[in-house]
Formats: sequence, C-alpha cells, structure tokens
Amino acid sequence: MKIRTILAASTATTVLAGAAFAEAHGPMTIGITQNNVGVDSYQTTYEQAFIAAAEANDDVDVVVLDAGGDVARQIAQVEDLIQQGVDSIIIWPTNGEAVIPAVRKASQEDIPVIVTNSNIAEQGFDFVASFSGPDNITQGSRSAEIMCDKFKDMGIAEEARVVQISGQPGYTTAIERAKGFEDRLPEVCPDVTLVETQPGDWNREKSQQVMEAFLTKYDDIDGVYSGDDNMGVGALNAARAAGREGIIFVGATNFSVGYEAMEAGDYWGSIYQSPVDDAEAALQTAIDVLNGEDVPFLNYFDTPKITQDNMGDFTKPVF
Amino acid sequence: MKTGALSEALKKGGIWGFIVLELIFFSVAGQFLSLSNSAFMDLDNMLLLLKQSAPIGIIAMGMTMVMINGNIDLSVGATYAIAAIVLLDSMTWPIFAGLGDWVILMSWTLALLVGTALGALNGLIVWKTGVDAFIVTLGSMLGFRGLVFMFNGENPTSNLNWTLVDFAEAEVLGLATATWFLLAVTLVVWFIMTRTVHGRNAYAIGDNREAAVNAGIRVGPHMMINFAIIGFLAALSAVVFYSESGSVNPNDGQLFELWVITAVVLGGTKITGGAGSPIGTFGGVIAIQLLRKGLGHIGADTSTVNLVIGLILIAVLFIDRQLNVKGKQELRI
Amino acid sequence: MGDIALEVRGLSCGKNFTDISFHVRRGEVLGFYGLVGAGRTEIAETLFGLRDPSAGEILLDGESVRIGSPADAIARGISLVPEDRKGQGLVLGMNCRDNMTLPQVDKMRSGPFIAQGTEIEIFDKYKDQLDIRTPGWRQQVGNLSGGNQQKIVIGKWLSMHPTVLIVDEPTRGIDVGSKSEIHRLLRGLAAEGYAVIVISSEMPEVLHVADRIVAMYSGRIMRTFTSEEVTEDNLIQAISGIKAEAAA
Amino acid sequence: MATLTKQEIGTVLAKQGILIAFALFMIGFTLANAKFLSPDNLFSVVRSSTILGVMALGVTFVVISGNLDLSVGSMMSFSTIVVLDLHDKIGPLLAIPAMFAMTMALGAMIGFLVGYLKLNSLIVTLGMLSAIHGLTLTYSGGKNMDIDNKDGTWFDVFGQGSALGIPVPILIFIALAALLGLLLAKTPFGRKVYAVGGNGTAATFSGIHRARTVFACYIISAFCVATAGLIQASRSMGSQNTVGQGMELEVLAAVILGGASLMGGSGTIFKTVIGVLILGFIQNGLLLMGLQFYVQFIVTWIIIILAVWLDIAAKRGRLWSPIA
Repeated sequence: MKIRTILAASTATTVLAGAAFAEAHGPMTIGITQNNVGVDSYQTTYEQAFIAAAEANDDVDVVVLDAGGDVARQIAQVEDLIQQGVDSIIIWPTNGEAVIPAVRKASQEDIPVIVTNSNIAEQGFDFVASFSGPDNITQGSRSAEIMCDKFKDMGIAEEARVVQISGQPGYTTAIERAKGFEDRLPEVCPDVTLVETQPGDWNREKSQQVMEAFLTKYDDIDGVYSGDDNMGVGALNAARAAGREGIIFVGATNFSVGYEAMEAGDYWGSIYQSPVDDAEAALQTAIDVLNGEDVPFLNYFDTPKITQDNMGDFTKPVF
Repeated sequence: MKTGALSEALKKGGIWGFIVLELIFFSVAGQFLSLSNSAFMDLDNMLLLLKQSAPIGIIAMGMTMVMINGNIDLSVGATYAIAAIVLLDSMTWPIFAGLGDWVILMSWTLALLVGTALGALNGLIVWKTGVDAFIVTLGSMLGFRGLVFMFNGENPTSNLNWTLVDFAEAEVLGLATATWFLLAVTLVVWFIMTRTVHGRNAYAIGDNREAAVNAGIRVGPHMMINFAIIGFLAALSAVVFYSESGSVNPNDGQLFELWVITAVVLGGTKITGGAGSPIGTFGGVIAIQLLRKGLGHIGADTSTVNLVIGLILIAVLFIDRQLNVKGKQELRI
Repeated sequence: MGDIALEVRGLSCGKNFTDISFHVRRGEVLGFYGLVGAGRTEIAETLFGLRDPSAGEILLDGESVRIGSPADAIARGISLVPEDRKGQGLVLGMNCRDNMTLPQVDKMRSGPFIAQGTEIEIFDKYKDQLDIRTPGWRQQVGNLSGGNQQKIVIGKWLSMHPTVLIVDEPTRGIDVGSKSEIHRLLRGLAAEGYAVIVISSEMPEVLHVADRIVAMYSGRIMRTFTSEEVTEDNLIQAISGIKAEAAA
Repeated sequence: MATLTKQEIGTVLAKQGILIAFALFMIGFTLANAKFLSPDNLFSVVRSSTILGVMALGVTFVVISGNLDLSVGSMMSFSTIVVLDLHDKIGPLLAIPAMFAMTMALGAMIGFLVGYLKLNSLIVTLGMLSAIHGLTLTYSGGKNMDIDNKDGTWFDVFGQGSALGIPVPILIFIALAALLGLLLAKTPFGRKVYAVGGNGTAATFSGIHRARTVFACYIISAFCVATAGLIQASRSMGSQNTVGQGMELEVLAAVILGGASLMGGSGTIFKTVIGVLILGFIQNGLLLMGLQFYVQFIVTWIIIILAVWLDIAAKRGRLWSPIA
C-alpha cells in the first residue's frame, strides 16, 4: 500500500487525491449505469474508455452496468448499486426525469450521484453532485452556426431550405440537439427555412430512407442537419444515390464515417465529441467529488465545431 | 411409473429448481467476479428482486391468462406506455385542479380504465373478426405505439408528484409497494384461474376450442374478458412503476412483450393454450429477474445477457420437450 | 385367391397391442373387427411406419422388412386410408388434384417442375373410375361431401398401385348411398388382385365386405373367422373378450 | 342467380382483394401528391423495399409451412456485420460465401429445433432473436463496422450498382422472387410446403417428410436473410449493430398483408411481393403527404387488421366471426 501511495504521489495530483481517499477508505467503488451500450459505437467506446480509465487507476474499482435503453432496468440497477454499497454512482439517464426518484434514493443514502452525457431534469438537480458531459443545446446551436456560415459563404443564406433528421424520439440528447438547432438557426440566418423534421432513430439505414423521401418530395434542398454523423452519412448516401449534389451536410458527434466523408469532401461539418473524453471526464468528476473537491455543477467538456476547413486539427475518431 | 413421477415433479417444480441453480451459481460466481461487498443472496437484495420483478411480473400474470386461453398479446408494452402517459398527464388536467392529492386517485382510475379499454378493444376485434390474436395484437402493438407518440410527440411526459413517489417507495412489513401489488395480483389471478368458472372455462377453451364450444361455453366473451384483464394489468403495472419514476419516454415498454412471454413460457404455460399456472409464471418472472440481476452482479455485458437469455429460453423449451417425450411406440407425426 | 402379400408374426407395440399374427393374400379382403381402443388402428399405423414395433416381424411377399416411415411403407407398396379423414387423410385447403397426387409428387416431374399434365391425367382417371362428383380438380377438397372426400383419399392410394391397401373405418360419417358404393369398390379392388385390410367398428360392414375377419379385444387377437364360420353371436363374444370355447 | 353472382364477386374479392386494395392506395396517394407516381419515386420506394422484400420472400416459405420466424431481423444484422468485418479481413470474394455459410448455419439450427425437435417456432425464434443479437454484439464488440477502403472494392455493386438502368438490389429482388416463386408454385418441394402447412398430419400420412420440409424452409429463409444482409452491407458500406432490429415484425406484416395465413398452408410469393410494396408505398406515401411518422403506425395497424379480416371473411363467406 505504501509503495503504491508513493508511486501514485509521483504521478499526478488527481491520483494523489484518489490515493488519499484510498488511504482512508480502501479503494473507492464507483458504479455506473449506462444508457444502451449495444446501440451505437459511441456508447461502446465510452464503456471501454471508462473501464480502461478505471483500470489505469489503482484506487478505483468500477461496477459497469448497462440499462439496455430500458428505464425500469436502469432504476433497478441504481437500486442494486445502492444495495451493494458503492461509494458513488454515475448514471447516463435513459430518461432525464424518470430516474430522479432513484437518484433521490441514492442521495438519501449519502451516495453522491454524477450524471453523465445527457442531463437529468432540473427537479432532480438537488440530488445530484454534478453533471459531466457535452452541452447538447450548445451543440445544436453550433451546428446551426456551421450551416449558416457555409450558406453565407455560398451566398444562398437568403433562400436556403434545410431538412432535419433528428435522433431517436424521446431521448434527451435528440430533443436538446434539435432544440438548439431550431432555436439558433433563425437567429443567425433568419431567411433560411427549416422545411421538415423527421426522426432517423440514430440509425443510418432509417435515415437513408427518410432522406430518400425528402429528396423525392422537395426538389430544392440546400442543407441537411442530422442529430449525429451516423444518420448524416445515411442521408449523404441517399443524396449520392439520387445524384443530388451541392447539399450541405452538417451533423453532430463526429463519427469516423463522418470524418472520412469530410475528408472526401462530401460532408461539410459536425461537432467533435469524444466518448473517451466523455468517459474520462465522468470518472474524474466522480473521483473529485469523493475526494471532497469543488466541482462545478454543470461540468461540460468542450465539443468544438469541426468542418472541412479545420478538420486537420482533430484526430480521426476511433469509433 | 417412477420415472413418470420424477418427470412430473421436474415439470411442475422445474422453474423453482432453476431458480435455486441460479442462486447457487451467482452466489459462488459472485465471490470471485463481483466487486460488491455484500453477498448475492443477501435478504435486502432478494427483497429488492421482488420489487424489481413487479413491472414485468404484473403484466405476466395477465399474459398467463391470455395464453392459457389460447391467445397471445403482443401489444402490452404499448398499452403500458399509454397508461403511463394517461396517469402522468391527467394529474395536470385543469378539471382535476381542485382535488389536491385526490387527483392521484382519479389519475389511477383513468389510467386503469384506458388500459382495460384498450385490452378489451383487442379482445373485441379477435372475437368479432376471427382474426388470429397474434395478428390483431401485432397490429395494435404498432397502432397503440402510434397513439403514444400522437399524445406528446417525441417528448417524454413527466409529472413528478412527490406524494405519489413517497407512496410508491413506501415499505410495509419490509415489502415495497410494488412487491405488494405483484403478490396481490398473483394471488387474484391464481384465484380466478383455479377457483372460478371463468378460469376453468379459459383452460377448456385453450385446450380445445371446438370441444369448449360443443360444451356450450361462450368462447368470445371469455377471450374478451381475458384481454381486458391483461390490458388492466398492463396499466396497473404502469401505474405502479410510473408512480415512482414520474416520467415516461414514448418508447418505454418496447420489448416488454418479449420479456413477459419469456417469463410466462419459462413458468410452464403452454404457448398453444390449455395449460399453465400463475404460480409457475411467478417463478418464471423471478427466474428472469434473477438472471438479469445476477449477470449484472458478476459483470456480464449486454451481449452476454442477450445471448444467455435467448439460449435459456430455447433450452427450457427443449428440456420440457424431453420430459414430455413420448415412448417409441407412440404415433410419430 | 393369390399369394400371401403381407404376413405379420408376433407383432407387439408397447401397451397398444401384443403378439399379433395374421396374413392377407392378394385378392382377399381381411376384416379387423373390435371395439374402439382394441388396438386395430395402432396395428395399421405400425404397418404404415408411424409407430415402432417393440417385437415381432413384418413380411412382405415373404421377405422380412423394417418400416421406418410412411415414405418407407409407400415405397414397399403399403397404403393407408386413415380413420380421421379430415385430420389425417386430406389437406382441406388444397384442391382435389393436389390432394390426390400428394404421395407421388416427387415422381411426376418434368425437369425441376411438377408435370401438370401427368397430374391431371391421374386425377381424371380416378375421378372417372371412382365416380368422384366434383366440378373439377380446382375444387377445394374441404367443399366436397364426406363420401367424395373419402373417394379422393382412396384414389390417392390407388394411384400409387399398392400391394396392400389398409382402409380404416372406410364409411364413417358417409351417407348410405356412398357407403354401399365404397363397399362395392373394396370388393372390386380385391377382385383386381389387391390385398385389402378393412378396419371397421360396424358389424354389417365387416360381415358384408370381408373374406376373413380378425376379432380383437384389448390389444390381442381373439380369433380369426372365415366367412363360413362367422356369426353375429360368436363375433360379438370374441370382441368382448369371451373365449369362444368358454361360450360354447 | 343473384346469390351466385354475389358469391362470384366474393370469390374475386377474396382472391384479388389485396390487389384491389393496392390499386386503391396508389390512387389515393397519387391524388394526395402528384409526385407519388413519378418514376423516380416509384423506383426509390421499390429500391428501399428490397431489403424488407428479400427477407419477406424467405419468411413466406416459413409461414406457409405453418411456422413463424421472428429472428430474421437480428439475423440480418448478424450477416451485415459479419460480411462487413470479413470484407476487410479476407476480401469480398471469400467474405460473401463465408457470411452465407454462417447465416445459413443459424438457419439450420432453427430448422433443426423447429423441424426435427418440433419445438414451438414462436418461442424458438424469439429466443434466437435475443441470442443472435447477443452474438452480433459479441462479434462486433458493439462497434460500427465500416469498410476501410470504400472506393477500392467492387463490393458496392450489390447495393449501389445498376445494370440496364435498373438498380442491382431491385434486380436481385426480382430474380429471387421469380426463382422462389417458381420453387413454391411449380415444384414438388413447393407442394410439400403447402401440404405440411395446410395439414402436417395429413402430409405425414401421405409419406411427406415433414421435418425435412420445415428444415428446408428455414434454410431458405436464412438464405434470403443473408442476401438482404449483403444488399444492406453493400448499400451502406458500413453498419451499426442495430440494423435490422425490429424488422421481423415488419417482414411478418408484409407476408400477412399478402394474404398468407399464420395457420399455414396459404400464401404465394407474388402476394408477398404485393404486401411488401403496399407497406413500402404506405410509408412513402405518408411521408410525402408530410404526415407524422406515428400516423404511419396507426394506419399500418388499421390496414393489417382490415386486410387480414377481409381475407378471412371472404374465405368463410361471412363478415363476422362465428365465435359465440
């Protein structure tokens, strides 16, 4: 124990802090319940990064659970974690409100709860130690800005028509990104019309179908905003198959397929969001809270704009 | 005769044996794999298990009735979501504004009524059109889900009422509210199926519909009643669960039908109708919840959980077939 | 009367029947008479490869055979007109022709496809021969009368040219006119050289149709009568389990 | 005479009801949006229906034989993921047969359980739905699969290529439909499938190997699923694990819309194709009309029940069921 403490002390201050907690309590146990790991590679990469980060830190043990997108299962998992007596719980909510009572139960047991990736509703803020994740509303507005700037460059900001392909109905991330985009677009580009929005369910194939219908229905589409790059690439495939060129595609959560499409010059821009950053930030926030450090309540990690112009500054996403 | 008696015992008690096996496995495996300090078979953990079984378990009781009757209901997940929306939304309706906390009672009643009505609608269609229940409820699974989205678009419907939450989280005699509901429903359904004319007729109809008709049983009303009951129970499950969680996503309850049917079949109810028991279903529900909880306890990931649960379902069917295997001298068709 | 087509020696099948021995010649109608549950249908099913015998031997044209499946039985020239016409004999949703040619569907080929012409020829031949009253081969079998349905099943097996034709309850649920027609038909078949086994629970039927009658009681053969020996009384005694000697 | 004519009309309705309904839909949607009948749109609907359609062809066999296949959706995601992964590892020439072999092995497993062991097909395929999904996740590690060098391969021909101005997926669909249509309608095997589904006991009593026939139906279904997976993979050149999820019910709906009875013994490939097109055109038509996606759910619900009801009603000759 002593050697390990010394080793830890010589590396980083945060780890030092962790070691201090470990000195007093033994290794801290942190439980996480994720939203739906199988559903896309962002969540899978998040899970792997989380486990890797935890393994790299000797003072942390983690219990990793997956709710499979099911609220009931997630609530059961929070109860399980409380019952197992973990030191802290990280939750990636399946529903920003439904988990509030479960979170309250944890806070009544003095277990600090950290919300990750997608926040819970305000009513639950009292029971939460911190939120760590991207700011989805800002992401939506940034996407609107990317699209508007491009239209201005092209000189079509006066008349451009845009369609939106949103994420899985009902998920906070989908709702917030759409809201951010819809609110911001008229502010920056008042003359651009958002013609129609349909959900693509975070699914590339579904989004391709939706886009095919859009293309048939509207002869004039200048831009497509999709809730993530996976769907954006699906829409791009549809446009390519229909031989429609010159459409500006803007997405969010830059997946490697989106990055490649940008390299190829087919896809204009996105929001760079790393699941590794996301996972590490969540774990770090939990450790900081357990060590009694001051943590901002809304602990956003940065998710910058990425377009064909500046993509050289970013490494290609691994997922 | 002895082997017959043994296989009979195995058939009847198979699900409980399976539960015991699960408990032993997860307790032992948990020693090596789990990070938890508390044992898997901790009393608190087991009480929690009962509570967590409630959402699936309450619906599974209804499914037991419908399946014994020779039908199936694939729309329960969507009914569950609709009832949850009615429950949470109606609490904010202006006409109930003056009621104070009495609004809870109104909302509960409304949600249960809506669930019952949707179930009865399924039953009525099955009865009057003669279309197979599988198709009718496959259709309404889509249609009801459409209604869910129509209600509030893609947004969750939320209304966190702390009185309600406190009630739902309360514990009486060490058992959570949800547990009491599960136990009560199990008891009532058991009573209906074994002690009432309706129950006996449901078995008869499921076993051989023509014979039941010839015996003068009115098949249609019995089927409709069972569909109404499963609709009611799907709504009750929603009432119990969402009283505590206070917010429903429009896609909540998806795949519930899969879990519920799995539990019912694990519990020994025949998919072709005519045989099964609510007590067996109770065992099936516990077995599934135990499996989920146990796999989480030992740190299995989503893919393993899916794989294991699918294979177990098939294995149970296979073992059931082996126990019922006919002698070589029986007719091979 | 011809050679022995089928012989059974000491055949047993679990609790269904025990130590059954009999033979049937070409050109002969052998009747099986007994109460329901006496094991007659089970014998037929065993001969047709639907049950495994637990002991005994089946000989076809003097050669010992093992019959593992209905396809096996059909290939060896055994056909069964089953007791439950709607449940076992016919696919009610299919048309008359398809039902009739079902057992030989693999044989009527032209290239990879079914030879439609051959099929219709077969149907027309037996429609005429058995006087099946139907508007045409496209008619669904479910819409025919019981007698015509039974003729379709019989036609199905005659078109396979079997050696041994087993007919289980040939006239159950059939109107009187068709009944006597079917009786005539069975006699005619024997005359043509088929070995026919008729299982029946109706005494007049066996007395009228059969050359010899096997009386069964509780899975065992009580006695085999020739048409000269048989009377209503001794037949009833035999199928009630009363030994002929004891009664005498 | 009048009753006869009425009966005749009934027969025509019963036999061609689905085609009449189809025509009505087309007219309705065309009135609502003139673009609906444009060649571009028709092409695009048919192309996007091919994946569903190819799977429905196989499921038609399974349903006619009197069974169900709820595992086609997750099996399709399995084959898509597998072929994409193997493409970069062993090249498309080997990857495609390897994927077909693996998918058909899964089909053989279901066929064995349902055909030879006579386990209930609903439960078996429900179990397989979950198990294969787990298998896919394990195989992919939950990651998206993408072909690395999308321009340096001919693999995209199945999903994106075209010959004689017709997209390849449509050609595959037509070819497979023709092939399987002939197999079902004209060959001894097809006849056996109808017999086994119509009355399995009678089929056995006629010397047909029921287990073998059912087994073959699941193999055909798996072959179709593998083909659908190939088109899907080639079309998007990359995929998520969720591809195909939930499609089993859509596929089943298409087959039932086409008039195949869940009791088995009835249905044709041609009608299934019509069923697939109806589903595709409803989806497309409602999208073109700008209706919300949930309206599509509700409309599909009503259409499924009406279609099956009218089908049954025409067969039994009365509208309401005889159930007391």
